[in-house]
Amino acid sequence: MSPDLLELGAQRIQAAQARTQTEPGGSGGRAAGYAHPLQAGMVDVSHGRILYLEDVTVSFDGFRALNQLSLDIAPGELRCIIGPNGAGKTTLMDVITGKTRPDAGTVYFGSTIDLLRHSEPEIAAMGIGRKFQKPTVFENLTVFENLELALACHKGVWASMRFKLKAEQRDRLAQVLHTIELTQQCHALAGSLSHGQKQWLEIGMLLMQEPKLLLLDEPVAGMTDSETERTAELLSKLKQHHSLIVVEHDMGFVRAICSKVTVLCEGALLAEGTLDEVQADERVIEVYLGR
Amino acid sequence: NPNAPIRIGVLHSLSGTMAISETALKDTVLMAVEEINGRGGVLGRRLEAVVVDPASNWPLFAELARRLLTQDRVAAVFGCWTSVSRKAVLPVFEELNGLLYYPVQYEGEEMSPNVFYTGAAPNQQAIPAVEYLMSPDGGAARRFVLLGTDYVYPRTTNRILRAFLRTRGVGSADIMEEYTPFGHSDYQTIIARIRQFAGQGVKTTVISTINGDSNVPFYRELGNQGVRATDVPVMAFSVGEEELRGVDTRPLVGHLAAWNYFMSLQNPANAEFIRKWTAFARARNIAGHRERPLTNDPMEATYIGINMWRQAVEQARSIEVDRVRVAMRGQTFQAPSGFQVRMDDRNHHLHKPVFVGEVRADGQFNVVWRTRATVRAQPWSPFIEGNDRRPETPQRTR
Amino acid sequence: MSGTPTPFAFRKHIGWCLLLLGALWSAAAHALSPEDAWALAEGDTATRIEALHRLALSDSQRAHDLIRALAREAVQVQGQQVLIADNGRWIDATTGAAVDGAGAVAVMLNNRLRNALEQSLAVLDLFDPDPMRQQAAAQRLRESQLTRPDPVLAAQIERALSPPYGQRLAAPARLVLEQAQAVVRLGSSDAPQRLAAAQVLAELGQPLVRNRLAEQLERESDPAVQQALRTAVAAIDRSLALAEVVRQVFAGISLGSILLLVALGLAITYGLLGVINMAHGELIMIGAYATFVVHALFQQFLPGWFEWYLLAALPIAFMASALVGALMERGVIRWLYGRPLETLLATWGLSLILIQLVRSTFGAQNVAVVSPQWMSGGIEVMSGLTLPWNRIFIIAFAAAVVIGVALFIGRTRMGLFVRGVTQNRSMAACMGVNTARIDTLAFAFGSGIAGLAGVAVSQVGNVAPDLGQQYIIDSFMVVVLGGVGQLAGTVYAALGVGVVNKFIEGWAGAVLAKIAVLVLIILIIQKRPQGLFALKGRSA
Amino acid sequence: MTDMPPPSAYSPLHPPSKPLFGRAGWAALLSAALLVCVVVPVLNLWVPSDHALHLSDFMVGLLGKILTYAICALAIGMIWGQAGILSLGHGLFFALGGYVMGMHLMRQIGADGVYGSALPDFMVFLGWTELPWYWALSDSFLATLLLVVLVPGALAFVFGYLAFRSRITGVYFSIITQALTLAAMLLFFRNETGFGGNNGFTDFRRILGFPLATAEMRVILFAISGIVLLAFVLLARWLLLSKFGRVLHAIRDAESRVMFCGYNPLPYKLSIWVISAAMCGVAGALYVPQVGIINPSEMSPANSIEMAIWAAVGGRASLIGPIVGAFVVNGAKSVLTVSFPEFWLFFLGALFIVVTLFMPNGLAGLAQQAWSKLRRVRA
Amino acid sequence: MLIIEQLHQYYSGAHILRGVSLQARRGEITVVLGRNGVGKTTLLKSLMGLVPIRSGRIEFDGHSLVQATPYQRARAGIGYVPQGREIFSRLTVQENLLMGLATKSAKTPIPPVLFELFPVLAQMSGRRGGDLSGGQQQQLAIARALAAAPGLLVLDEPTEGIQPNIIKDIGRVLQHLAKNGLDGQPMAILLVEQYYDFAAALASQFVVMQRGEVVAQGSGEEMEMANISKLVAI
Ligand SMILES: Nc1ncnc2c1ncn2[C@@H]1O[C@H](COP(=O)(O)OP(=O)(O)OP(=O)(O)O)[C@@H](O)[C@H]1O
Ligand SMILES: Nc1ncnc2c1ncn2[C@@H]1O[C@H](COP(=O)(O)OP(=O)(O)OP(=O)(O)O)[C@@H](O)[C@H]1O
Ligand SMILES: CC(C)C[C@H](N)C(=O)O
Ligand SMILES: [Mg+2]
Ligand SMILES: [Mg+2]
Repeated sequence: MSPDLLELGAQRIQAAQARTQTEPGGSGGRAAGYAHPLQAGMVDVSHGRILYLEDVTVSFDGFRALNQLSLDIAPGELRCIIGPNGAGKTTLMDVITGKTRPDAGTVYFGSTIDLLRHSEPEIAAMGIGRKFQKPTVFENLTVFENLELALACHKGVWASMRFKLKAEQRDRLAQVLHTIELTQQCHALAGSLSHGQKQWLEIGMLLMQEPKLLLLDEPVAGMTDSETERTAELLSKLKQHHSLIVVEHDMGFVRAICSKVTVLCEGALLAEGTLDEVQADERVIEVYLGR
Repeated sequence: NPNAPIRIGVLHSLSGTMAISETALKDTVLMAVEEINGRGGVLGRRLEAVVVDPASNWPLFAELARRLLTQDRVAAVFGCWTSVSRKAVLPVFEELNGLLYYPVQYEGEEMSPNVFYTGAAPNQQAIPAVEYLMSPDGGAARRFVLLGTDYVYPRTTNRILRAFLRTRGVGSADIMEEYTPFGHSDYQTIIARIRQFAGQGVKTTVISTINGDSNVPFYRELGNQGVRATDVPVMAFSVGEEELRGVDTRPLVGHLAAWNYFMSLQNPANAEFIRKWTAFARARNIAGHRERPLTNDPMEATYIGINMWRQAVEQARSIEVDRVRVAMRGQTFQAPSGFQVRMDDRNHHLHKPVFVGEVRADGQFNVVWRTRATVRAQPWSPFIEGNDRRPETPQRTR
Repeated sequence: MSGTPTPFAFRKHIGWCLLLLGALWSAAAHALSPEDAWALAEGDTATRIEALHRLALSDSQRAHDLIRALAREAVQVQGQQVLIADNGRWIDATTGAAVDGAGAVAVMLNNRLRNALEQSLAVLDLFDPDPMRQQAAAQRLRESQLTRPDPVLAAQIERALSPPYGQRLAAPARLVLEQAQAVVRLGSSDAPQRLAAAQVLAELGQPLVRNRLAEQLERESDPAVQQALRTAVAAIDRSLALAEVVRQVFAGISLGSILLLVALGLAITYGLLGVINMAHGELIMIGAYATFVVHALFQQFLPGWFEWYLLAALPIAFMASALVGALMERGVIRWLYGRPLETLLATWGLSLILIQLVRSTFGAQNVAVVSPQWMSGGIEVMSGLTLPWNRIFIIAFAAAVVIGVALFIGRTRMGLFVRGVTQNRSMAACMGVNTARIDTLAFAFGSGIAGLAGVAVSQVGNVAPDLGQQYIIDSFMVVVLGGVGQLAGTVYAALGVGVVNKFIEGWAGAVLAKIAVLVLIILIIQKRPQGLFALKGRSA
Repeated sequence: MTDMPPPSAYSPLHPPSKPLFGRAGWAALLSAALLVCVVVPVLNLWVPSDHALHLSDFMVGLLGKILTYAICALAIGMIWGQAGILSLGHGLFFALGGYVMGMHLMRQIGADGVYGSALPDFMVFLGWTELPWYWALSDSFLATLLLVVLVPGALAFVFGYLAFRSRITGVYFSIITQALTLAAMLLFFRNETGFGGNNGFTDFRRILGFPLATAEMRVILFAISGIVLLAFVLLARWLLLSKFGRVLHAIRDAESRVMFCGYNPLPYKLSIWVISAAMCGVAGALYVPQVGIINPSEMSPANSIEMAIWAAVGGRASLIGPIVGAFVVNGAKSVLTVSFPEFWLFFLGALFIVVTLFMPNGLAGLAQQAWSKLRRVRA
Repeated sequence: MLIIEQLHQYYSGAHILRGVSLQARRGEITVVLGRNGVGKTTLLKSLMGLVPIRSGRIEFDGHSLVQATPYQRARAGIGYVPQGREIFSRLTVQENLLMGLATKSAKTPIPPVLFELFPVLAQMSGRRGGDLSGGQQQQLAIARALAAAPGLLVLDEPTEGIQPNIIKDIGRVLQHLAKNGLDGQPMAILLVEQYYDFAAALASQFVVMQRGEVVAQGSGEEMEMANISKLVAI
């Protein structure tokens, strides 16, 4: 680990100490030291960060898709990321989910899990769900099976062999099907859905996964305005219990869901703030919004 | 039904890797059948050949052997080329008490009551050939490269040859043994090594037990690298007229092969044999042979086999295997090799002459050496330890 | 060709000179007794060799003619009469009179006689007016002096180099002959002579020479000579070691270039079009059979042009395979785009049919494809290292084909369409590309390349109906190792496999080398799951 | 997620999990079992040989052999059809199972061999005086039964682990399986390797003390093969109806997406791969005593390709398809090599082409189509 | 002018398009609206010949296209921007554009205006199409369809994933193209779009689809009045 990272850790520990001293709870009333019991596989968000990136750089044959990007997401936050085409938004998600390895930088999930040390399925199992820019569903499985697969449960081989859908799981499935309005097509093959329906199905799969952190890459692309509204509602509800990162180009949608917006440009942070602040920013208007 | 045709089985691969060699044997059987039928058949009954294609697949050999013996109830089977195919069908023939005529030279170490071996045993081919090479006429070789395809026939033959060479005072420093996989097609390295081994000032020869497809690339590379017969002659045991068909033999003139028959032999029996084959190939429009009919040793052995079987059946006045087997003993036949070959009284192998031939520019062989008389087969090579205790007659083992 | 005439060139010259001699012969003829001629033609080998030596040393031109005729296997006997056959005419060997030899039979030669004949011829040729023949003869003498020192020959060499004769030798032949003499002198009792011989021989980096020098080193007593011998041996060892490495690399590249040729068509039909083309081997086979047919036609109808049949075979083999490929595409594969694994099954079926078709037409056995003369022999690049011409041609041919394919795919509009269509067929159609035509064309092109490979392999291996089976696995291995759809990858993979194979074969034997290469391929794919030249980035 | 409408608002979902077999399925399974265990033995052993219904020994042997092929086809169908992994090297696992069994049978020959030695003939012949270590367990039948599964399984595990860990997929995987089997074949061809070289093992005489070359033994081996096949069908059906099967399908269609759902594809692929390899091993072990020979050409790439072709012809998407394919292709081969020895390749080749062109889902798919059409007509 | 009449299309039994009729005239932008899954993409694919139709008439500039293959339709002058971009992912940007010129003679250069419209393409011309970001790919897809200066441009949700200022540019460009085309000829534009405001701003004609049928149709000015946004939202 680099020295500044050590330093950073020390700062965070201090902050945590300060917090545990002021606010009781957390460790059940016990006076905790800087160590506090961590359940294996649980994300430690006690430091107020569910996702933390620092100085992440990704380059492709010399071209820097991400350039020393740093980012911080709090638990329960919904963050919108906007920025011109090619700014590196999708690449950022690739880095978080383990699909792309950065050339430099650190990526932490909570304050203890170094995501760069984990593989894609491990990261997914820890509770980071993702919706891709281009809808990807299992085309040869039915809608129902797609959702069932995404269902949060033990995902080992042996468990799968003996898996039986429990009643409450079935109810959840039904709920989600309703939410995404695919109850009708429940037993249709996902491959035969239209583009927008696939988008919805993918959101549904994400819901089934019950991730702690959701990454949504252009969730409303190809949806009608009313559907966009519905999605906005849905995300707003989700944000109370989950952390979300949403990438969108639809400003109406961003306005509907979001308090804090990050603007990326050429792989680096251009601006950050509320949508209004950002929309007023000359540079953002210049490169992104247009006049 | 006493007038129904007698069926015989033909078990040669017509497809797969072995088709190159075996197809001609099938046609040889068919030719002999036609000839025999033309003369009134056997015991007054016509012969009918049941041809099947085991497709170079050894389990399929076993399956089809069983089929021939049980479904088609053939009186005898003419077939197999590779030793492994013979090993595969052997249990079937022994179980069902069938009769197999095996027409190809092989490594010996076998003697089944249900097989008649009409090809050469090692002492009817390999040993005389090496003896020739060590003679002044053969170049008085003192150094040997034993080059073969990596499987049982070359390995066994080379084991026997090694032992034999030891008795002739050739030390193991003067023997190089080298194996290539089946279908090996790039002989650059090996031939370079042979040249190196031969370039030490001692007369060196190569004894090739390369088998199958590899021979063409091998000989071509020999020609390429200018390895000439006058410097380093190559003696082959499984290269005959048919195998040379695919090579430009001009650079190979003088390289050698040992067989019990060559197409170039001059004698009336052979002239007749070639004439018949030519006519048959033309009449049946056999691709390849209709333009350029060739005969070779296994074809001759096949021809001998079926004729001896006919004679034995007539002598036994029955097609019953046990009686034919007895009648086969001591059976003789005026073979295309020009000699009268005889089935041994005991060991189910033929007494055969041995020839050494040099490749000619036209792809035929110049016979440069021959045995004076036929040689009795030693299926249990005396150069292999413990073989002196082997029985002289086939034993029933199951 | 090269400074060193090949044995074949050497034989060709004999023919030439014989014509020349034929013109002179009536004047130069000396007596040759029928008994002597008979002794040379028939009888046991030892007596014939004796007669040969006798006749070679005689001054009789007739005797020399007979020896030359024997060497080219043109001597026949009729009754007790010895004849020389020449293009359907015969002359009596002793009288030179034309006779009718219709019933004559050829006399037999064996290797022992051939050896003796060659030596005698070498002595005769040493004073031939043609310097090339002189040199070849000198080389022959040097060789035989190295392999089997022979006092008779040694005396001949001494004599040839000494005054009246010496002047008649051309410089290169003289040099060689001096080397031969050095071999003899190495054993002389005179130390300075030995020293000089050692120095002369050090130049000649052959294993045989090395052995002679080493032998001499063992019994050498004179320290100066010892020293010279030691350096000579060391120098030869060095050059031999170098030659060995060069030879292995060359062998590797040449194996690699064959792999490359056979894989290249597949790199198109499979790499680009995505057809798991199990009949690829059969397309090669068709190319080889096309070569055979062209070869046979030339043999029959254009014997004068036979040497150039390969040039005609190239386009014809290309067209033949391309045509079969086009038919396959139109008839079967066309319906299977987007179902790559199904193509495996269908093309497997096609390959069975093609094999059987060829087997029924041409027979199951090998057919002979004779290489033209200019492809035989080799060039001596350093002492002890001769690179065969046919291998060199194949390497050059492979390079040419690769460049051609790369230009076609990478630089032409058609190539662009091929790549576009193979990546996204329906979009390419929406851009206005006639996809069906491009598909057929591309498949035919890949098949045609396979046909070209067939021309090449017909020059090194056997041509038989199942020829293709032998190459199909290697082809897939190479294409996949290089990275599917990566032409450069295919090239590197083929050459890499070839060279590695040959190096391992050098010390572990062919079987283990093959196994090692396979295991290596498996391991490399572990490291590079998309082949050596995997596309990086999102699109991969 | 809280604010969802209550579930009662919807019609309950039909549970998509199906029973292992429907009634018709069970009936078919039982009748198949009856066929192999009762009907065939009776027709072969007790119906007199001149009776029209008599089933000849030859047929029993042939069917028994094809049954073992069918097991292989099923195994290939499982990984190819269900998990999208095309193996062109399953012949290796088949041969390994065969070799394990072959070794045991070789040992069973005892001193009855040509050389009358306790060692197998080829060892005597190569001048070996004792069994190499890797023959150690070949004496025990029990160990042999275990090894038949373990040897191919273990090799498949190691190979599969490496390959799947490196995310080798698609044709890259197919080709390295082919490289593997080719390497193994070359290795086994070598006489030094100690498995009889080119000739392999043959000349078996008895199993568990009973002679092999009897009609009864043939029927018994046939019946065992049949039962094993049926058992494997059950196993496969169970596996593929579970969520495991659906995950496999998902991996087949979009492996990377599966990872983002939190599944690690490695153990999934690895387990189906090992199961399938072990199945092939068992098939090989059943095959060897029936055909009487095992040699390295079973490992030749062409053999493995052919196995894949059985599955494809029958229809790899279903479980029954590959089995049907094995029967049709091998049955056709058996008939054609005898009836049209010189032309059978034309027929076989044409069969493959016709199946691919006109029956995208193989013969089984065709049957299904016909069946559903029939039902539509009746309805 | 494009005329589609009574188009019926089935996906293995499912009736997707049920008698769709519409017209698109040169110089006009015809917008097709409708919710997800109503068959808009299917309509365009039928028009391009990518999916077989059961019955109906498709006519462009007086020629019937029903029997034509996709490439013949492209040669007849139809440019297509598919949903999901469908870039040739392993061809470079430049080569993608050259593919767009397939109907032209080999020497036709890539029209420079494309790079003016989408400057990012000039920057990335050597990069592989598949490596571009989603929005960049979308721009490339549009440029590719324009390269051959088609008489009819068919766009399936072209704004999807594109940054706002470029959307505005695209709007301007489409309007310009309808009037003047790339080569001065007016162009017919058929635009499928979910982004209502964008659609409304551009539409000269609109068509609303529901369950495979056309349920409303009219000129661009009528859109507000007809309360189309409600119709689409149901
Ligand atoms: N594998 C790659 N090779 C080369 N360049 C790449 C690669 N992956 C991404 N890029 C480049 O990196 C930049 C960032 O791409 P990214 O997909 O992250 O953009 P984005 O912000 O998601 O854009 P959009 O809004 O259009 O989806 C782009 O310019 C893209 O061309
Ligand atoms: N290949 C297919 N096979 C079967 N059904 C299909 C197929 N493609 C699309 N469909 C069905 O056809 C209907 C129309 O699909 P289409 O893609 O045309 O919708 P769309 O109007 O373009 O929707 P979106 O706005 O989401 O892109 C959908 O209900 C879809 O499920
Ligand atoms: C040498 C070969 C022609 C035959 C030999 N019996 C074999 O095993 O293959
Ligand atoms: Mg993006
Ligand atoms: Mg759509």
